[in-house]
Amino acid sequence: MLSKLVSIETLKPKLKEMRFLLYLLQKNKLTKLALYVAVGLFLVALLAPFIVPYASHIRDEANPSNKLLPPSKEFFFGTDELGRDVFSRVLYGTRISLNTAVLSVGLALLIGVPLGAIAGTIGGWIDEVIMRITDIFLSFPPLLLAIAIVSVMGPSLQNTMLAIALSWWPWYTRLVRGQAISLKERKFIQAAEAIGTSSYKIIFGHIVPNTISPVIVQASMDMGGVILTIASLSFLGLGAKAPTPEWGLMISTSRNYFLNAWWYSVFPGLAIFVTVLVFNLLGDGFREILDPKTRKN
Amino acid sequence: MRNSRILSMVLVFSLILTLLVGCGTKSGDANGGGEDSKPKIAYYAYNTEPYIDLDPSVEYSNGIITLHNIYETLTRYDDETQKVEPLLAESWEANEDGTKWTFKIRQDVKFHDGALLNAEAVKKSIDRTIEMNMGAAYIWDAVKEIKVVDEYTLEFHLKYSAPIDLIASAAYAAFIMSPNVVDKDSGWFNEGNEAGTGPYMIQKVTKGERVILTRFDEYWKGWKENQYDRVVIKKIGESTSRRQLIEKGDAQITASLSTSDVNALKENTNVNVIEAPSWKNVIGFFNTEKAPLDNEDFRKALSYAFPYEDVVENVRENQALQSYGLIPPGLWGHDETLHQYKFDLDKAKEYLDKSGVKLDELSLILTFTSGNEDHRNSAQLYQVNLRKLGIDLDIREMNWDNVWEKSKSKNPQDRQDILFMYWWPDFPSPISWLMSLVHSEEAILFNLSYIKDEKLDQMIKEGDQLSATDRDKAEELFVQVQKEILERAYQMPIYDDKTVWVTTKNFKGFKSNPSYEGVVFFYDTYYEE
Amino acid sequence: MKTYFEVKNLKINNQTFEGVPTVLDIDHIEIQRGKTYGIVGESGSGKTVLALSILGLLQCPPGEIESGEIVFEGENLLKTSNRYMEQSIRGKKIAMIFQDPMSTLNPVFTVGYQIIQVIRKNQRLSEKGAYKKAVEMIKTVKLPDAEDIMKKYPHQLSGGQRQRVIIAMALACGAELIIADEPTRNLDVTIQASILKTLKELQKKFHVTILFIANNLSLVSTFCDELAILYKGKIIEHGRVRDVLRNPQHDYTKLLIRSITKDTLSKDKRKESKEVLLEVKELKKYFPVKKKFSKKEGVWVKAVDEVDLTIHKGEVVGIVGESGCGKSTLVNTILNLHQPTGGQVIFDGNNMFTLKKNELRKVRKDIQIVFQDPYWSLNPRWLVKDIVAEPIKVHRNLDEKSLLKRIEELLEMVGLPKEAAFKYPHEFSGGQRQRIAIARSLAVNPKLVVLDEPTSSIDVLSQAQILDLLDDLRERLELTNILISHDLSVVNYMSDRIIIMYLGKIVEYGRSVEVFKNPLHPYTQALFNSIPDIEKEGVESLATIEGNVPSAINPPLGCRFHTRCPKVMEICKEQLPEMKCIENDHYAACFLLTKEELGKKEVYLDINKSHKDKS
Amino acid sequence: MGSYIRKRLILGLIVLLGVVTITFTIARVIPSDPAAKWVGPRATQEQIQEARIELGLDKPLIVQFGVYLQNLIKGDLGYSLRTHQPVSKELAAFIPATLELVLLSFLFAVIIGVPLGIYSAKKKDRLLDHISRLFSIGAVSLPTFWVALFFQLIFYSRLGILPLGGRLSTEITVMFDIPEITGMILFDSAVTGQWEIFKDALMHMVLPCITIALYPIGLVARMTRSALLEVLNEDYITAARSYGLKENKVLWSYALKNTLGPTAIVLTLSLGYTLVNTFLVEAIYSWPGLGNYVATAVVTLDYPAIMGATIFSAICYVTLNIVADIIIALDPRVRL
Repeated sequence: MLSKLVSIETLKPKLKEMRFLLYLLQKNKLTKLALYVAVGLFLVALLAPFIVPYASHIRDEANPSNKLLPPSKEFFFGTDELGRDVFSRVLYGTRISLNTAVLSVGLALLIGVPLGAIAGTIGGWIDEVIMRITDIFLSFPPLLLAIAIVSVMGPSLQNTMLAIALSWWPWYTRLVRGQAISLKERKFIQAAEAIGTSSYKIIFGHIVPNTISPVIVQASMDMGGVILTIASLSFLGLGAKAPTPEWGLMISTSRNYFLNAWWYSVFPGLAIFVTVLVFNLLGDGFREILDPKTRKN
Repeated sequence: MRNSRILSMVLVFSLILTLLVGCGTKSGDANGGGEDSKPKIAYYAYNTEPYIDLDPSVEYSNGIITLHNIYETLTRYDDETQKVEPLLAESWEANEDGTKWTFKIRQDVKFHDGALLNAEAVKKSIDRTIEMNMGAAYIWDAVKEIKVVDEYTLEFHLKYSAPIDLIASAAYAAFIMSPNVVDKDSGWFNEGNEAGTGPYMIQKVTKGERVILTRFDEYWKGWKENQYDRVVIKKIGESTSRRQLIEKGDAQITASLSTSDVNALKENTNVNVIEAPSWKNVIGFFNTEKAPLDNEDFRKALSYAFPYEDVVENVRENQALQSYGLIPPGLWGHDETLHQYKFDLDKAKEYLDKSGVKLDELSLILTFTSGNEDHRNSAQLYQVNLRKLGIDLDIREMNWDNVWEKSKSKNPQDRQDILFMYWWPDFPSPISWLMSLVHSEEAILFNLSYIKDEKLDQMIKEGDQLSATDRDKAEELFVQVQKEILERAYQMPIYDDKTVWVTTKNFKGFKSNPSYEGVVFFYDTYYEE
Repeated sequence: MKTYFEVKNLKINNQTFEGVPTVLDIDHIEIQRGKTYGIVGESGSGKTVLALSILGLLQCPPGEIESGEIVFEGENLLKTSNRYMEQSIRGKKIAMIFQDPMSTLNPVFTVGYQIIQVIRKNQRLSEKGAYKKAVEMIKTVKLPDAEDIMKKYPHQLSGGQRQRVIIAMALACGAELIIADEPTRNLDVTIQASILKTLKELQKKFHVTILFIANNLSLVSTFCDELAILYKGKIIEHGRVRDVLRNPQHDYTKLLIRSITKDTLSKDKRKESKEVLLEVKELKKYFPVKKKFSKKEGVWVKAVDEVDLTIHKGEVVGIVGESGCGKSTLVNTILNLHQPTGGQVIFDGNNMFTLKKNELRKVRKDIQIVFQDPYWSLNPRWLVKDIVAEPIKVHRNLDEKSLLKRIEELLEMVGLPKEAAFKYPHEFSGGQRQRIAIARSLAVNPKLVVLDEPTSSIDVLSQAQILDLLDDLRERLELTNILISHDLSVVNYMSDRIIIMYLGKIVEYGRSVEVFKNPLHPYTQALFNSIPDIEKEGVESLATIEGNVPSAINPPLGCRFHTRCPKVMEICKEQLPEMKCIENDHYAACFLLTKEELGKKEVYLDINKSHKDKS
Repeated sequence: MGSYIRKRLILGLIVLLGVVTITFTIARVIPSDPAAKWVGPRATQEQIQEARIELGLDKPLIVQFGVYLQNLIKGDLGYSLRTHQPVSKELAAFIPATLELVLLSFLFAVIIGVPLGIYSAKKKDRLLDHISRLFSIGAVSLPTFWVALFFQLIFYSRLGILPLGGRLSTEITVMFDIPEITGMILFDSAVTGQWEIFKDALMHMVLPCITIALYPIGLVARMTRSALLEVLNEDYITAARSYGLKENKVLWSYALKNTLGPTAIVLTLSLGYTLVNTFLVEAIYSWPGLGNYVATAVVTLDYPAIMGATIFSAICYVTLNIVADIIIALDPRVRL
């Protein structure tokens, strides 16, 4: 009884909020489109092993005699240097890229958000120390830090993820810290302090949940950048390894066949472009929808 | 008002750009014309830096493509005749047991700084290299002492018998330089200074990018018409870029193109595609100290599972040949009667069963140097086929240092299972393979199958001694060694690479020499419509 | 005679996601040249929409003008082009004074530059001429050192000064109709009074008409000739000020008038207890002045400086003062939310500053606080039940079921339905939210509840209800209250005793009846008299205190008020006056309050007349 | 102001110290023996040991770090393990090429990105705005390395109007004595008045610059737009309009100055991005710059070179941040 009450009653305001967001989304056609495509991409990523025409071409099969065939009914995007279906590999690449990007951003959030909340809420020397550390990490050009880390730990997707997370978390720390500082001035934090709520509870019960929406906006905007960075690292030979159908790696490999087999470079490149574009549009749209400043109008 | 100003700024800017682009077209056209007053330029589009170290005693890398045009060696190896030809040395002879070599030095050869070549200069050059003991200096290891007999006669006294004529023709560490510069340090050379006897002098070097050479008018062989006045060697990293340059006629010669680019260029009537033998071959090393690769039958199974034909035909586009043993064609010690493993999964299965190795979840680690397309593709094809046997191949593409570091791990279990590596000789002798890759080592260096076979060691040692005095006997021993290796499946010779050169039609006189990897002897080339 | 300004059948809609509600629906407003016309309305009633649409600055969309006319000097402004508005109306004929003087001035340009820009746009003057004109205008609005002000950036000026600059700007271009949209909203009452006076004077001098928009009926009635009441987008009543006040027709107007003329509660029933609950001794709270990257030693903001006070069980003590006087800091320090710089706070026998962490927690249970703005004091992401339960979870261990029961009990206690437990704060009105905040403060049966401006951000109508609820709860639960407010009527209504603070110090305290009847300190007197109320006619009746509140970084030596005190004496500048008991339990700190001077009390009551214009 | 800059510099130094510490640590956990690398594959154990002593690798880590710091202050970044040349000397040889590219791209970003952002904000929600937003978001979504490949194909191979790569055409390098003042050919040739070289160098920069500039153009345009829109929402803009100030005046003078801070941050940020983006395209355009150098260093695990390049980039970043902070500090709102 009680739990039922809870669920229905809690849902209501959320539904209203959702309706409002949907309305804003409706108005922002580009974002809406991007959202559809993004959902589509996630679906593709999820179902990739089942929907690609040649699942065995991901890693189990190679037909060198079919190599570098141009696009045809059989192979929509043509074949690569080992006669594998580029279409299947590009589709499957969605899974790789999204998976890696989500994990990297997630890891960065996991490091960045608590640190930012702690720094912003507690302040003092803890803040000073945390912020100096973020400064240090921020003064590495992101790609270079990743290069340094990967060149030590050896190239692999896991290390790429780690490297990206390590170069990305300071942004979240900064963001959340700023939010925390302004939230700290809000009376409900003071109220909680007056009540005697522990700092742990204040940080993770009050501060962190209230920084969610800007963090989500930032994270969705970062998705694009992260996917691009993964592709760049793979392109430099510091990310995914063959036969993983990672887009950056595919382009890197395709370089040698670029003049003969345009399809081999074009499609993975387009895949990167579309995916990154969709996430950037989405992030941009989310920011506009969720930002109270733009909401005003 | 204000915004229109900015708009016009943008417009003007784009206008300037278009203008510049327009001008560019014209100058590009002029370039192709080739007026008489202009010097003839040979442009070599090279896949990596034209040099790492300009010190001829030190450089142990691609820099020889530059240095061989500036400096010369006492002898030069001719792969067609399989003979050592005179260069700065006119003639030489060895004593019976090959421990004392006497060289007659060519007269009237001038260094770029004006000094004259003589025995003293040769002694000083080689002594410098030996003393610095950098790079490939080890090739002179047998030398006990170099004695100047007279102005143009020189004696090498050896600790043990060694083929000094071959060694003197080495691609590395055998350059002769002016006595005036032997006491300069590497820094001096790397500032773009040199004093060789070669046909070209450095005009300008830009580290990591390009080398510009200009001809040395007093070169001892003299100059003919239509030879090139200037040589530009420039790093062009991308295969497609090099191909585009040669297609457009901007570059005269290039190599190391991707197989597909070579294939495409074969159709192009404006360029020559020259397929020449190289002494570079790819060898798969099995870790014989680690289970299950310590099992000979298992290794044979692995040898039969490699898709040699597919790799040669499709990965290398026939720009390679499946190896017979370790020694590539064009070099003594190569023998086509040696056994070739053929791709045969049934046989592989047979040997696998025979080996008794349990396959559950067996995953083998394959390492090779990152960035190598051919290794990568071969590895992927190998992976596909091994999977059919129920073996998983874990492909690890790593920096050479990491590959090597892993292969030298103290515990054999920490090392890779299989390793792909290129090998080519420092001087034209099969000993380079056998001594380095097969002979047992105290500390792991290049024997990456970790072979410890006293019988083989014995044979290699013996062959090495004989190679200075009785090359036929030596060759026989070396073939025997290879036979043994194949029988025990210690190593898996995969293919012998061909070098594919692409030149413009008007670039004549070029001859590939596998002994000098990547080197274009520009003196031999000339321009002809 | 043609009507000077008229709004006819104006209907404005606002597009939102739930439809296109009408935000403004005005049948008729008419303003005569030279008059002051006031519009009273709460926030959200459509005041600002009206102001912006007059100037053609309403953003469309989401705004949408459905029908109607705005006729200015016979011309329908809604029909003219933006270009025409830009060139001939805005600034030249009609100018606006906005509510927040900080955000109205561009922060990156000097004041002078901005005034000159406006002047040059609207009058054909040379750079030099414009400069002279600007200086002149600054002088006109009674700002000292006009040339100096010209060179300053907005942030270097105080709120009052900035608002004067804006008035100067509005008048500089020769506008004849000034729309003043809550021009004194964020200013202290004493500053407000002087701004209003200046505005009135200038109105006469420049013969301008003023459309005065505010949410405060007292303010509008004091300032204007005519007024209209705007309620949910409609004008529900309008007419001459006196007529409307004396004879309100609409229920809303009646309520509005009642709410600001509230009497004091009958406090006779309250038992006077001699039991001390809270004792504050020489409490100091200094904040270090933090420059970026460096703490300069010894530079402190003395927010609270040696304050003593005693609070008895069961009483309500009001603390009054303008912003920056230290009242909030005082309370926060008492609650140990700030680390004190010095002094003692003894609560219920415990010295708050020497308690250990967990002991302090226990004591905290007995002191709760209700904050000013119920929107920001409730975590928007939490359900009401979680908000109310927070103190219980911290201090007690209840199982889920009894917790929920307790929450429902509390919600009922503050007059909210049980179902409220499963809603989010933003679904409630301001008044309801404040009830939630009150429920939370009562959750752990505190002894002392601090009320920090409990009604200031609630609409007028709910204010009285909240106050009554608070009084009711106080009685039922035997609470003791500290009430902080700048609204004297609220304090008067609720409290037994009252404390007046100025610049970190208490200047006067006593029973509220006494203090209100007979304020002793010059500051108290000025403060009381600067507050507009509907009994006062015309801004002339307001008292003003010139000058700005000095910085608390370097508070003036001697009496803190001496820089602005109209009756300042030499001694005031050198010595700190002691707190003296003047009558029974009525204390004040002023040198004037000697036995001899007491006889001539009336003198200070009338400080207005004796006050010399210092600007 | 002076003391602010001084403090900011000190803070920057602290950050740099952190960067050096991290790079040093990273370099020391690389699983390869620098001494063995130094002497080459054929070296004996004694030679390696000698090299270890020569390179100071036999000393405890903390001492090595101290020595490294000491040398760093003198501008000595150690020796490249691959080429045996001083890293600082090598960097000095490679940096100008990259710097030239970065600066010109940055110029592109400013003169295209800023006006684009302004127009977009001005025409909010109109066609021009949509186009420009799509362009700017598209520009930051393109994989630069991919764009580079296609640019080459189109402009060199197909159209033949722009050079393939490199800094100068072969003919020019052979025929002319390229002036070396700053190492930035455009600048050097302009100063010495060698317009033939200037033109040739400029032609070679067009493709790489556009490729690299795409990202910052998009970034700058987006950020300028949103910063400007935010400002245009402010009360003082409404106020300025209410005083009858002209729309253009409001936009170009009143609003724009307020966006200086955020724009400055974005510009410096984009400069940093540009620097790193060069790493991706230098190889493709055969551009002999820092990116190429780092790429080779990474492949050969030449850690002193990697460290040197990292520290150099970090110095650039920190300096840029300081510059941005100072620009922001010029805003009268910020009280120092």
